[in-house]
Amino acid sequence: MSFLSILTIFVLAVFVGFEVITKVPPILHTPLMSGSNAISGITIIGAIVAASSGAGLLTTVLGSVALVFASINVVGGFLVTHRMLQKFKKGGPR
Amino acid sequence: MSFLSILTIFVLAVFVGFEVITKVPPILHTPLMSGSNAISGITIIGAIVAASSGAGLLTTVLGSVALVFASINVVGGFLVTHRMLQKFKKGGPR
Amino acid sequence: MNPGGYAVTVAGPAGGAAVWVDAAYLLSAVLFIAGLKGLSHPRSAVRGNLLGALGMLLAIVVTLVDQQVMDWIWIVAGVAAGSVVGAVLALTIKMTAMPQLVGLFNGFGGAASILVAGAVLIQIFGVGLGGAETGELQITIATVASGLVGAVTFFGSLIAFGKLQGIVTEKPVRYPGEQIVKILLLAAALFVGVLIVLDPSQVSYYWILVAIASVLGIFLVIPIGGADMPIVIALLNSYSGIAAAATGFVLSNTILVIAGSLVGASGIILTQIMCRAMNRSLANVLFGGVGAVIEDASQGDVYAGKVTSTSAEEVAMILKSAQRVVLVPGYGMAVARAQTAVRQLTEALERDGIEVEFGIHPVAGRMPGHMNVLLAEENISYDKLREMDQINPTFANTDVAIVLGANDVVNPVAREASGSPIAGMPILDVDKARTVVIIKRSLSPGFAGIANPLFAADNTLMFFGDGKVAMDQLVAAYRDA
Amino acid sequence: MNPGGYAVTVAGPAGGAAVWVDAAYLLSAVLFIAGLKGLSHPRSAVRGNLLGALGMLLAIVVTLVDQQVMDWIWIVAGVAAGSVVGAVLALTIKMTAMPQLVGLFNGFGGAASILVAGAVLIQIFGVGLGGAETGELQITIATVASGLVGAVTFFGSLIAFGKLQGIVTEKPVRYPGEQIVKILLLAAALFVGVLIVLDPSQVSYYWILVAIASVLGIFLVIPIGGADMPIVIALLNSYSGIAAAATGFVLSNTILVIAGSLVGASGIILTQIMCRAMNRSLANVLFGGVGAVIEDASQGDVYAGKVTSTSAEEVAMILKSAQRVVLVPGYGMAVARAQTAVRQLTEALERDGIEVEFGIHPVAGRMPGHMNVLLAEENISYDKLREMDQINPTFANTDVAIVLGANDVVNPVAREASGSPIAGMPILDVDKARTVVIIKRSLSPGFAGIANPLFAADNTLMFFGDGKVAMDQLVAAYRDA
Ligand SMILES: NC(=O)c1ccc[n+]([C@@H]2O[C@H](COP(=O)([O-])OP(=O)(O)OC[C@H]3O[C@@H](n4cnc5c(N)ncnc54)[C@H](OP(=O)(O)O)[C@@H]3O)[C@@H](O)[C@H]2O)c1
Ligand SMILES: NC(=O)c1ccc[n+]([C@@H]2O[C@H](COP(=O)([O-])OP(=O)(O)OC[C@H]3O[C@@H](n4cnc5c(N)ncnc54)[C@H](OP(=O)(O)O)[C@@H]3O)[C@@H](O)[C@H]2O)c1
Repeated sequence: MSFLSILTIFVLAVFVGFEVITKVPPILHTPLMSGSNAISGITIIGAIVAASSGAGLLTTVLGSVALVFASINVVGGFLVTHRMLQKFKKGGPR
Repeated sequence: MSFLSILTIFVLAVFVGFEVITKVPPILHTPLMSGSNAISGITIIGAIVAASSGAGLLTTVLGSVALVFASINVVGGFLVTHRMLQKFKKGGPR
Repeated sequence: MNPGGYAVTVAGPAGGAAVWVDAAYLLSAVLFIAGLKGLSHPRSAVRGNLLGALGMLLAIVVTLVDQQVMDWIWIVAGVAAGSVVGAVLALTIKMTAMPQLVGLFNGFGGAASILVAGAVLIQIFGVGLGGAETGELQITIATVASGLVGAVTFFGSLIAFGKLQGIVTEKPVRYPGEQIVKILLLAAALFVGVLIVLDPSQVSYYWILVAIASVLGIFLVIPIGGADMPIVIALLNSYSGIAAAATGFVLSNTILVIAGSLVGASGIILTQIMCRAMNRSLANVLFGGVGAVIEDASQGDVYAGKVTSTSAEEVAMILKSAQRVVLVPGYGMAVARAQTAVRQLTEALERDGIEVEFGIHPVAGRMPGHMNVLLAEENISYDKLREMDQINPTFANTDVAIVLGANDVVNPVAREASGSPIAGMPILDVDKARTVVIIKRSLSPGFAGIANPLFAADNTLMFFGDGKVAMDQLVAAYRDA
Repeated sequence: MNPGGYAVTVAGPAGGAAVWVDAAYLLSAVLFIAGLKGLSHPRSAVRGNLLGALGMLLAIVVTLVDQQVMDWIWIVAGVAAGSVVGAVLALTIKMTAMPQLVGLFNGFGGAASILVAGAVLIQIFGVGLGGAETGELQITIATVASGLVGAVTFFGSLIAFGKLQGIVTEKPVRYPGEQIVKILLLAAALFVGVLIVLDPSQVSYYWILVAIASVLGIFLVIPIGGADMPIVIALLNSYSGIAAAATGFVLSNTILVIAGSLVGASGIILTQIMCRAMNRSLANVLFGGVGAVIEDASQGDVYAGKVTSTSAEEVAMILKSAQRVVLVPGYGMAVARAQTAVRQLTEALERDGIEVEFGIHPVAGRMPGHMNVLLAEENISYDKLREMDQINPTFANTDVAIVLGANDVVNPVAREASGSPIAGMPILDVDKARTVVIIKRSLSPGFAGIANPLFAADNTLMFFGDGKVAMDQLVAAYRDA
């Protein structure tokens, strides 16, 4: 993929991000922070690519350690966000 | 450019479009319509490419006619939008 | 990432562009987006439109420099001719004719898409130049889409223009088997499209496709009533964006794709907003054929003996003692070109310390935001132009509501969950004002063709006459009173 | 369009991906966007988060299938270990410790970026596999960016975590020449970065870069006070997104670029919102070193003889005769874990027909939206959690405002255009309520370190005590009263 197509995708995604995020109300800012943090764990894709490249033990190890970190970020992030969001309910306390 | 990069760009641009346009207030809907219409005259780029390809008289003529149509759309569209928008003023009539 | 299974690198006209061209295209995409964002407030709207124009200029200049232009004469002649026509149209048109002008421009955009896609097809597959060993599918499918959508846009827009301009009948043209005819035309167009994809060297098929799609465009719009044209134009606006994006896929050109999809999204959203404001589905607008004036038998009963008519002098007297006046303009104000008189009345009232605001219904007039443009032209501050949700709670504290050439958008029948065509459409609650003055020429119904019980309400005074004449009388009477 | 002048088609690890992989990545990008859009309302937020998780799962599965995985054992072990740790952390953490947990997760994302970019560098330039004849510049610059930003994110987040968890001192650690040290570190990192770009085969330079950036990360965060950590975490969250996007440029991988930029935008916006709500610039937060508790000499004068203290019984009596009560929680509620008692009091009041609402300041607590999470955990309807703009006009009709462990966010000094650190910060106007009850342990100041004249106001009663203890007493007293 050419550098400029990827740059174009980057710029458009930043626009989408700004527009979508500014619509999140303050009440949900903590879940937004943890949820978007979970999405940043997308580096897990890169970790898989690195760990499975078969380019030598070093890259496999680096990739695998990255995989551990990224998995913590992804699994922990989505789970804790889910845990928080489930609590947001309408209607009085029972 | 690969089909999928261009498709990705398309999808992201549609998202940007939806988010940005939904923020335009009703008071500006007519200028929005004529202004976005002017932007759709971007086909003028395609017309230039076609008219200047040198692939034969037929394509040159087709491209040039397209150029006329597209120029009307672009120039007329932006101009009429400008004319309308200039009228929108704050403060009482003088 | 280079796709392995399905290589689609596009050769063809745009194959040799340099990185700086793509960078410039990215910049103009950003300018388009920034421009549309500017339209989110009247304050920044002028600059937004200029940013959009700048983006367009940048894209054009870069393309001109990048292309090894053979015959400058063709390019210059084409651009010059188009620019002059566009500028003259834009600068001379009356603001009241704005809807048809946008429709016309829109059609031209569609026409350009047809021709560009056709030229590319000839160039790649017909003449044999350029050669498209790879990516044929993307190019051919996108070409078919450009031609189909472009032709529907072009001819659909021409008909819409004609209806609004009075060249084509405003009435919905309906006939038995109407839907079947449209479906057959679409099927035929798609069939030819498939043939093109299968054998793109048969360039003549492309023109057959365009011909069928043109007929389809005409048949799609002609059965729709004149009052629904704004929706048709917004939808065709969306189509012209889609056609541009499809041309972008043909040329593998990002700026066409981005700009086209922005416009596509814009048109769809405006269409939705209008449909929602009328409480109708898009399918109903396109295929339902509302807009024929249905004769309402019970009309006499509704009004019988209950309508109070009034004069300019009486209205002027009532206004003199008012503290707050709300003006509700509608289609009739545009037809009568009464907006100057409206401004004069506003100024006169405000000179006497009377608060004046405008209640603007989202589908008043012939286009979304149409009333705003007409009133803005008269230098009326956009602060005073209130949306429905803002103005409705204030009618209870309003002394006089003047309804000028509006009908359906103030019809209380819409609030009742009956089977009437406008049931459920949100309306302006003018009937909550102390006195309602309605200026129109007769008791005849509005676009929806139904009687309006508001005309017979106790607090309603009917001021019969042409909008402009009546307003002029009113201004004079108010000054004398 | 194929750039001609500067071909950057990336060979390397991801060179052979098929079209269906890109299609799946596009789908998961759409899922991420849809997920974030879901967060625009509590109603759709749970589903939104699930959509995001689904997008992630899709991207992972597709990548696993696409890669010719050699050693499944490594992959499985890595994912399993990480998932278990992440799940345990997520499920066992107390809600009050949420800020530090997000900080920690964030750091791990940064660490992953460092390692991935390093591995790719080794693979392409060190081992010689893959070969990058073209596009070196994109890859090397992006690798440097990944390593630099990733390392700052990782170590910065660890320090932020430590400060919030009490492992590292909460106090701002300041020293002469502080800014110069940071600038030198950044310059050194950039210098090494340039070396790498010039000669990427020197892989060891990459680790030197990472080492310098790690120290930079520590030095950037350590001088910032504990109360400013939320802003730091939001900013580092943005950085982790940028690092992921940079990794995407390294691998020419769209999903990394898109997801990374979404997160980058999100973090920046949250940072801005917090800074604006505190009326401080980001530069001031990062380099200004506010957050040291300044001893305020005049404190005695402000309060001298004017503070009225109260008891649970007295407050309970006042509440009995109230019609509307507003609770304003702050950092002290989180520290004291008083939210359960808050819920109990709310229930008791509502049983007596008293209207209860919550006024939530945007920077109350330790994180934007922190109070909302704590109260939501207690099943308090999000309808009752009012933002500043909504609740402020209602204080005039409020009988009792209970301020629980909040201080700066209700300090009327902010309204005066003086030179105080919080001047201009928008606050909750609790002083407009008939009676104000303030629950805190002492007269000591809040984070901004300035005295609060509200404590000495005529309509203010101070209820001294730990937040939880005081609220428990109040609930008991109210039940008995
Ligand atoms: N704006 C949009 O985007 C849009 C789009 C699609 C459909 N529509 C439809 O259009 C309608 C718009 O509502 P509306 O209230 O503005 O208009 P309307 O309901 O169509 O009523 C307009 C009224 O203006 C009066 N009128 C016409 N010419 C006049 C003149 N020269 N002087 C004074 N009065 C004149 C007519 O009464 P007389 O004949 O008695 O004078 C008529 O009753 C709605 O039904 C809406 O659904 C609007
Ligand atoms: N939320 C964010 O995102 C964010 C980010 C950056 C900075 N900040 C800053 O943090 C501050 C937040 O304002 P705030 O009003 O929530 O907090 P604050 O102004 O820091 O005041 C908190 C008060 O809680 C009391 N407290 C502490 N522990 C307590 C306990 N166990 N029981 C009862 N009371 C206790 C303290 O008084 P005693 O010691 O007398 O008990 C203190 O005065 C603002 O200055 C804001 O700028 C917030």
